[in-house]
Amino acid sequence: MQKLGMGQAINQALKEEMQRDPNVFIAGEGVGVSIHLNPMFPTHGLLEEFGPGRVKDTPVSEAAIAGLAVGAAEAGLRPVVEIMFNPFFTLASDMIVNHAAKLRYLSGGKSSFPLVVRIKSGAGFGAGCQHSHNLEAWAAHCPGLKVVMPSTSADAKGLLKSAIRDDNPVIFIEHMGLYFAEMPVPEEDYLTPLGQADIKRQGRDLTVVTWSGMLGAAMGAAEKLSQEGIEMEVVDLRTLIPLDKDTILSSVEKTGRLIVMHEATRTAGFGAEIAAVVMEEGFKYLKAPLKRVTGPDIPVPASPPLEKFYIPDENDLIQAAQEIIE
Amino acid sequence: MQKLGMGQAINQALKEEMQRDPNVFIAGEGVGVSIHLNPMFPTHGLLEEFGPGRVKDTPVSEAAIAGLAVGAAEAGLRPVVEIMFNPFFTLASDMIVNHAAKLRYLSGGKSSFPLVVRIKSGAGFGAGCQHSHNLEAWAAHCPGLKVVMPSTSADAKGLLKSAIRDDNPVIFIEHMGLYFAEMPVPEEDYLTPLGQADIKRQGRDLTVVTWSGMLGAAMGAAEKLSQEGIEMEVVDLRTLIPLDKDTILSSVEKTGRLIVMHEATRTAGFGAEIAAVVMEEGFKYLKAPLKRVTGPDIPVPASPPLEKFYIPDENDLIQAAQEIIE
Amino acid sequence: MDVPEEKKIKMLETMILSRKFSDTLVELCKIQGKIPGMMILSTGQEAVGSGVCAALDLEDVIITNHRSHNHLLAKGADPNELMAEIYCKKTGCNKGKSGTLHLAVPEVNAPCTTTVVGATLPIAVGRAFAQQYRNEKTVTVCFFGDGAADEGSFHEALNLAALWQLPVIFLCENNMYAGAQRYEEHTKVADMAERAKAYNMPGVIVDGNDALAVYQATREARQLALDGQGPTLLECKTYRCRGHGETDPQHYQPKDEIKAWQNKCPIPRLADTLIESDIITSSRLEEMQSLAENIVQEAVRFAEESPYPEPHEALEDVYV
Amino acid sequence: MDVPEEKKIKMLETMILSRKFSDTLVELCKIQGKIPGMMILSTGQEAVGSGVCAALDLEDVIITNHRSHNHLLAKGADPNELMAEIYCKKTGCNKGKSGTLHLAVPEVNAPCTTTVVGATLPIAVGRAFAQQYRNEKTVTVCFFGDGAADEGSFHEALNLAALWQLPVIFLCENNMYAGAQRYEEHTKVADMAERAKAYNMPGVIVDGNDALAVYQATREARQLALDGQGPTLLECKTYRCRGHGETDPQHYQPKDEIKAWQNKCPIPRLADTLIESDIITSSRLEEMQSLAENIVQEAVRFAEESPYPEPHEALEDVYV
Ligand SMILES: Cc1ncc(C[n+]2csc(CCOP(=O)(O)OP(=O)(O)O)c2C)c(N)n1
Ligand SMILES: Cc1ncc(C[n+]2csc(CCOP(=O)(O)OP(=O)(O)O)c2C)c(N)n1
Ligand SMILES: [Mg+2]
Ligand SMILES: [Mg+2]
Repeated sequence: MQKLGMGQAINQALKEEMQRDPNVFIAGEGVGVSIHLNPMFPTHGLLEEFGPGRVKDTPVSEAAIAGLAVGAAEAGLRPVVEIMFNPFFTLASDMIVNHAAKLRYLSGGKSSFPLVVRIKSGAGFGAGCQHSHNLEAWAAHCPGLKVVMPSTSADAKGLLKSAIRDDNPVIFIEHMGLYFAEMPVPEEDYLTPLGQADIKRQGRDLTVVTWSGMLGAAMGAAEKLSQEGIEMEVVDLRTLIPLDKDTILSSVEKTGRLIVMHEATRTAGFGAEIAAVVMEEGFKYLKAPLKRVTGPDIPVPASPPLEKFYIPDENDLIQAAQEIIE
Repeated sequence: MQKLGMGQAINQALKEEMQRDPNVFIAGEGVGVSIHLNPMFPTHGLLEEFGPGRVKDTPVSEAAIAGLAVGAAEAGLRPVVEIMFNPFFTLASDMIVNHAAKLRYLSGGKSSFPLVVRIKSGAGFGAGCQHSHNLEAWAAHCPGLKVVMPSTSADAKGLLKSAIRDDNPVIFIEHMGLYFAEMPVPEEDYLTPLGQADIKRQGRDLTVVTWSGMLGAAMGAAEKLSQEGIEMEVVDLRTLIPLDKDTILSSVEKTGRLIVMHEATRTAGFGAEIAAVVMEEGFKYLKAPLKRVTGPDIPVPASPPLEKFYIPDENDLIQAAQEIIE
Repeated sequence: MDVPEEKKIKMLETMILSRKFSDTLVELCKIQGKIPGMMILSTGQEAVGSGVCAALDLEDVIITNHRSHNHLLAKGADPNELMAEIYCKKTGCNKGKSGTLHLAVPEVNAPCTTTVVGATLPIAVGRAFAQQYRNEKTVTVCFFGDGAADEGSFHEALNLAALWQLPVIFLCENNMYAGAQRYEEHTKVADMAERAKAYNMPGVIVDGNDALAVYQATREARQLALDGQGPTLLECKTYRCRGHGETDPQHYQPKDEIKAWQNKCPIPRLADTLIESDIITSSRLEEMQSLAENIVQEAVRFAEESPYPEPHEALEDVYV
Repeated sequence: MDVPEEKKIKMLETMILSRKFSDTLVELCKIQGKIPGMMILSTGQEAVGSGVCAALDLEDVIITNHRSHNHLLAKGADPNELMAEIYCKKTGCNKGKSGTLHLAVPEVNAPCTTTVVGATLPIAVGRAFAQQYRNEKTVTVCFFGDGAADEGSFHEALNLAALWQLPVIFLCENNMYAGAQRYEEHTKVADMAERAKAYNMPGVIVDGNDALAVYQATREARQLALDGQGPTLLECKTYRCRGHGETDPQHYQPKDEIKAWQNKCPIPRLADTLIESDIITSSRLEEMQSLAENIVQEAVRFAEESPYPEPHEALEDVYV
């Protein structure tokens, strides 16, 4: 099987969907001509293949980029637009939250908005808090949006293709750290359904629910815990909205113990939602209180030791697992 | 004691703070000359009292309004700016989230940003989802911000005065439904500290944690439940950030049962955070799983029966209370 | 360019209908509990929507804002369904989800109405992009107020539309007020059309109380757009004769200013022109008026008799 | 207006220092793991920051963006603390919280640096508002690029500043690129200064590689601002001689274009003028260069020898 970084997998998904459906186009800052000549990046080479009519470099204008998607989607096109870094979601948020998410409802179901907003995210680049700020919880709090956050290249390809074919607005958040980790990706055209979590590792002693950039740490921790005789089940959420409660709840039913791990800051992060759902619907399964392993409630600092302190890692998870098992 | 609607109480707080400190000014759309000639509104009469130098009507430019606050606060002024309706927070969100909240951190603590952003919120006006969308969970997810949501006129006055004197950026969210409910407000100059929840009613059988527009429903429900012999403790959060965990946890320790009630949509709402905190730190007190009584995961619809369906009410809470007690 | 007679008549008809519609709403919304939400009308501004929409084909698209009733009626929206939606009834064009403020009528290519000031512009850019992408021979008209022209979205949208030469007309309905703010209190630029220069786009000023002038300017901008010459910023100068909404006491609008503009009312102005040039007779005018009266009466009856949506319908239409 | 000799010398000094600082960073950031984050330099654009800041008093404020090093050095920021912050060390001006991108130096009235493109403008409006509110005899200069001039925040900020006649200079550093996009690919307007018309504000174009011209234009705009005549949009035309950041291969920038602009380098240009007009000798120039060399060497040494912050310090400085 081919081995691809997540950027390449996304590239393949974009390419296949653009070949398949002439209504698909991409737009954003540097999606055509880029300051990166790097084939690991998601939109590399698409301009050459599809031309400037379908690969639209835009000015630095996030509201216009998102509005472009809203208007074009209403007309039946399938825009896939890019917001360069997650903190700039703010600048596009009126168009996404008040329009992409709500206009269908406001039309009484007459119009639909089949658009995808791809957002690069994730700390770990020393770029600081105006480039690194995980805001998936914002999107997840807005009915009308779907929210996808893949953690493997194969999932990214299949999920993005599903997102593009979905008739609803989808926020598709990519952790940049995963662009450079090569992983197996099926060659063929396949769809990974939105709304289905994936058990990336079976376990009987406790469950960790995670997504996006944290999967690697979770898998690493699971490996090490296994050596101590603790078997951790790793649930990769993949899509936050729609939320696959069933998979989470059955896992917790089995293990009786739950940790949620995400890179975003703790308070009012999406981990809280998982906690609430499990509390409401799986309380009786719980043998111990849930724990959250998350970024602390601070902006992401630039300096390497500080940034490392910020990003939750294998050790944090192992420690939480040991505590919860006791 | 004087009886004031929340708008009037806010008006009094603004007036007192502007009289006290010449660095305090207010700005926003219609904060001076307004389309409302209504003394129940928060900025009524301030232009006449303080003049156009300190009461600044701005163009319809939310990013500029928030940027005005950020820049002026850095210089040592104490701006109190208004975002007309909560959904327009999106348009100001880059300035608030990436700047007001982060620039102090980015400066290594050299600069500070003593500003207040007042936001009108709340459903119930038939205005639909582009005017009614409760986004407190967004602000609560951004370290660097404090988030205040009063539910009584007296608290509003004391909390706004504290917010204005606080050296951090404070998001102060006002439920418009409370503007018209007259409640006792002490005449004198007093401060209600940020970060302290208030037990609005004592009870031993279960706890409801709520804030802002939902307090009325909670108190009403508590009254009715009491007639059935169920004593519900009503914790009015007042400030979401900093979160007063102690008050919540001691109440849950006492009652063993918890409901969180808010008007915002359910998924990834701030109720989830309360659930997570109690799960993490008060699991052993819980005799039953927590419940959330919230708006459903839909945009706020305009039509009266639909909007009524959206807004959580006394009956929803009573039902949840009865279920949780069983 | 000569305005075809049937277009002139059409404009007059839709203006009269819009006015009758608004005047009826003025009365209805005084009745407590009858019509939920804010009531935002365009009394006195009808030459804009009617002039613009007469210049468009059905396939042309409009994106409109909080002050939309005249635009939508002129574009051909069904008055019954509009009124029922304004009443928040189940039979409304948006099943009561929208109410008066976000009326969406995709059937007449008025698919998105937004009350977020300035938000019409980026959406219109997207809609016009689709027209260009598919090589359609149609344009998009984007309505917005003078206040909206101060929002950042205005700037981003005009820059992008000019850059890509999109077939869009940015229609600034300058009614001299944004909420309680007079034009001079929210910007220093003398004419909003001047802002076109910032994007190297044509900027045109037109008397917004002259339906014929609005029609002609729209036709010209439309032709430019269809010829691949990109967008135009078209500023229609008019006046908000009523308050921002119906609860606004207009305390900040000088009485004599209102009076002066009421005297410039676009409806008698067009009617007189048509009568003087023998396009219609004054009895035809009366017929138009009573026809409009009937349509609006019928719309009110339809709305009144329609049921509210069932509460649980609130859960529908969020996702496809 | 004549430029005082000491100002001319000052400009040359800060330009030479900035260039040395940048050239050193070019080399340092090639060494894996030495300097975290992106490395964004203003090589070839030094006449802008140096010309502007020479025209300002210490009390005047600058708000700057991702390409800030030259602006900050010219404003008088301590090179040691800047370098240490770029190295993300504890002794950096922001204790390692900022790194290279958001350097804040309130001591020299450069209190906010933001990498959100376009975000400098609304903040500068707020800062200038405070100056007006307190009747200070100072101005705020807001730096931003040509790309930033397409953001909505540009528009809102300029409109508000013009409306309130705030003492702010909007300094557009037009280096012909925004990321990989050439100027003509991101806007249709020939000159960004043209956009001033949209706000009824003076718009001025200046040769951004001529420090003296930049100085003079800044002085004039500053005087207008101090006289209560409000903001100016000042466009400095220059060129980004290196990539957007140091990992950018510049594949989209024509080689001969880069070459041609390197030949217009502002530093020899000013040096030659000063030598020709006998303000400095060529040996003084050499002294300046070796002084700059020493300062930068010392800054590197300081940064290298400084410790990183302790991990738990990440928790500090969020709230007062
Ligand atoms: C983003 C945003 N800010 C504020 C408002 C509140 N608001 C509604 S209409 C309006 C004035 C708009 O003025 P203008 O654009 O001139 O349109 P007009 O009402 O005059 O037709 C304001 C401020 C809003 N709806 N959206
Ligand atoms: C809001 C936002 N969008 C995108 C980016 C990514 N980005 C950083 S610099 C840049 C180009 C800016 O160009 P310009 O304003 O001309 O400044 P220059 O880099 O040329 O100095 C972009 C797109 C950003 N930092 N902020
Ligand atoms: Mg107006
Ligand atoms: Mg540039």
